[in-house]
Amino acid sequence: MGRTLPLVLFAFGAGTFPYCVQRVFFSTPMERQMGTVQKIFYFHVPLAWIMMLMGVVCGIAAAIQLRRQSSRAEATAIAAAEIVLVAGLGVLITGPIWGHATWGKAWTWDARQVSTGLLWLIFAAYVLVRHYGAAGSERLAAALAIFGAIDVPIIYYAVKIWKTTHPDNNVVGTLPPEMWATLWPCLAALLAMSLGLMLTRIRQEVAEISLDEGWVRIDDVVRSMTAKDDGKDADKDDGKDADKDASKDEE
Amino acid sequence: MSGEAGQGGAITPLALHGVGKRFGRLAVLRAVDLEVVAGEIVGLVGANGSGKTTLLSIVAGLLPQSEGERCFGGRPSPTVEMEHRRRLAFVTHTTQLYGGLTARENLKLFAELRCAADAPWIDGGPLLERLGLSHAADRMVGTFSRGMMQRLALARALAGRPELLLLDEPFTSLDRPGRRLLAEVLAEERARGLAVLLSSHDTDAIIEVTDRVVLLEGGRLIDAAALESDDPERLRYRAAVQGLGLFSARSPGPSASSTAAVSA
Amino acid sequence: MPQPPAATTSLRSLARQTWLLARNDLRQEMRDFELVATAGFFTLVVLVMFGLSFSTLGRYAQPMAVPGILWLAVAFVGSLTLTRIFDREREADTLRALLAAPVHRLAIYLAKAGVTLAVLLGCCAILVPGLVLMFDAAAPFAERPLATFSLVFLGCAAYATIGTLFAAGLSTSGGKNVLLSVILYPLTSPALMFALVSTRTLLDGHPGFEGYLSQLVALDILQLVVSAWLFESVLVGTAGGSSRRKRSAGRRT
Amino acid sequence: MNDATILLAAPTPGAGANEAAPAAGAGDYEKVEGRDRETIECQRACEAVAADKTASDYSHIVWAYGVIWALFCAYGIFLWRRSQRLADDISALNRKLERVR
Repeated sequence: MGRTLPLVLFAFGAGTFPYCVQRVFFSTPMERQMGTVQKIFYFHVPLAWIMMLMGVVCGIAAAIQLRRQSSRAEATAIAAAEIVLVAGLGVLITGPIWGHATWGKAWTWDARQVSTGLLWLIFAAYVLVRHYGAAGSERLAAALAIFGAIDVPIIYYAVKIWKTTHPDNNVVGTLPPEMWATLWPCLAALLAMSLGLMLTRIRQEVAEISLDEGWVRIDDVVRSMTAKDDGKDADKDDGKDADKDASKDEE
Repeated sequence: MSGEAGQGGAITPLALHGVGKRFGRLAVLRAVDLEVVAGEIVGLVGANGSGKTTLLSIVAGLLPQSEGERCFGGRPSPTVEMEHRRRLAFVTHTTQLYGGLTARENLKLFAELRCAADAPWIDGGPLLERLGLSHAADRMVGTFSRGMMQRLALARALAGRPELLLLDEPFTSLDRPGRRLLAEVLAEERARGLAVLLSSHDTDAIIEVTDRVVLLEGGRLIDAAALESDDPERLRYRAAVQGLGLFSARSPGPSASSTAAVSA
Repeated sequence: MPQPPAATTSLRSLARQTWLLARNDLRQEMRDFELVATAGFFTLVVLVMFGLSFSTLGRYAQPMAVPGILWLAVAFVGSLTLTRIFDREREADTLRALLAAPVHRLAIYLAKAGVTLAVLLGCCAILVPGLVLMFDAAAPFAERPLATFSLVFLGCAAYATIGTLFAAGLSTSGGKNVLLSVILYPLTSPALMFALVSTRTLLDGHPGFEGYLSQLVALDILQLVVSAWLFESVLVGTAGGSSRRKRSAGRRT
Repeated sequence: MNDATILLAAPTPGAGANEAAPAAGAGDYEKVEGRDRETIECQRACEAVAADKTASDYSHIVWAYGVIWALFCAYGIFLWRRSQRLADDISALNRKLERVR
């Protein structure tokens, strides 16, 4: 994995992006009913897919984390949940912008809107628990993520039956092939970007865990040295270091 | 000395190999090796925050350790399963009793739960009497004093007839007679073959009841007899351990000789 | 050395322990009625508040509002109940005593979920008649008591299955109870939506009611299985990485 | 808004008449089919509506895309700051390692 893969992904995303823009604005025909706004679609929908995908990834990683205490899986779960949050926020903001332009109303309680919103809330809760929970709540957060992943289809279905009395807004419908042809590069670009970000986050989390270990080890070494030196000086030195560490932690 | 069978085919109820516990970059326990054999009372001394409660919680299976191995009866057990929980009892300094039940009901509830888990039924009545609680057996535990709760928690633990008893700070709220009672009861149970691991920051109290003391300092088990330092607290530990007279006999060569050198 | 118990005996002991733990909770409750009194009163307050807000709704709006009132009230009372039930274990840290004792973890989960369900049903015994009194549209509740009971039972069960898992997890992690609501409301939203739809069909006399009810049953079972499966790992966790797992596989006797 | 419509509605007929008259009077030019006053008016109105729609559409698109990339950038900055912190931590660890040696 290493350092290069995220960079490659970022480079790929950055390279594909101008092509996407070119395709979206110049090569793809205008949608007849909605006109220019429909072009939001090419980033909105891939982001929604990425969000769902990352939600499921987070759930699976959390299950692995619970089963075999893998810190790598834990890091993956955290990173995936944060991508869900970012992508979900993108979806939830661009959706109403699109809705405002076409329907004149930003939030229509459309089944997709509601289910996306609920899913986003679950992963927001995950991030909150991870951030504010006490020691030991990482397992609780993992359970939350697992339920979130299971809820991806359930919520969609639930909202759908909950909406049965309302007219169905079939927004995406069937797409002509040239629109699909534009959608794919956009999906690729966004996926590359979010995967790159996720890998970076995973790397950071793993680095943080090994850093923790490093500090513990070094503390061990210092302690064993002071234990060998029976003089008072070693004790003092140790104390100073500990003070420094504490002040660093507070920053 | 290895975790297998001690004298007379008895199995070592508890052995820890390199157990460590970390919360982030805070290492609460580092590579702790500890064995407790049947019929032995081991004292775990250490200042506040030295990791005593964490160690006991790991042994009781309430916390997963970050590294190392925990063995019951010579077998490594990643999780503390039913079979293990039937054989160990844990008395914490929060006494963990239902305040809305009477003393007798508290004992009965746990006896019934054990019974449902295929353990023999043991009547708590005699135990209540032994621990001087028979007069309060039908009072709500919520009205008990701390010391009484402590004794009741001990009664509940012993009612399961465990092979391994974990006591976390058992002296904190006991008065003099209470401590003497605890020492007597522990001695009786030891004769039965009970292994006890008991923690305290009170070095004086622990000497009265234990066979051997280990010192937990900064998350590390320290050969308390070999401590050489000007720190008065450490000296106190060493003096306490030497006063016990048993540790040096059991500890390996170098530390024993250093103890001899110091005492000479 | 006792043999590991066979599947049937362990199932029997699971059932017995579940019963013992549930009885213990109920017995303590019978002594002071603290939970029943507070939860019941809270239900009443919520009911009155909703009544004040929505009593002026017209004939056509009422069938839309009543299911929402019912299940939102259940959600509010449910979070209060869960907090209180685990507070009782937390006051003297008794949940840890149960975890260290030879008790099936599943028994703890099932007992707590059962007690939560019982309290929620008790609150619904206030809620549903109250709604019938306040809103004309809620009359089908009185006309079809069996359907109403099964609906309320299944909805409350869906809430209790998830809620118990997370309330227990929070109470052992020494966590803050604020997080319970943060977790609970998003996670129970599918259950509440299924319950809402079923209630709406019941009130409308829609023929699809049984179909929605059976979907609710499926959701209940799914949530129960997943929560029961996760309960032990959330509360206690397993120690060590995969390498240690391998080492422990080669057992020494 | 009202003023604009009045302005659009009122002077256009006059202007249109003035424009149309010389065009019609000059015999050199062939009369363009449908280039009468109503058609031009209608066309301009249509164009105005379309331009409005396109402008509003474009503003929506700009907002939407801006939001998406702003979010990604914000997350990127968040990650970058984290990595800065990590780097600081690592250098602190290294310093300590040096001292221990």
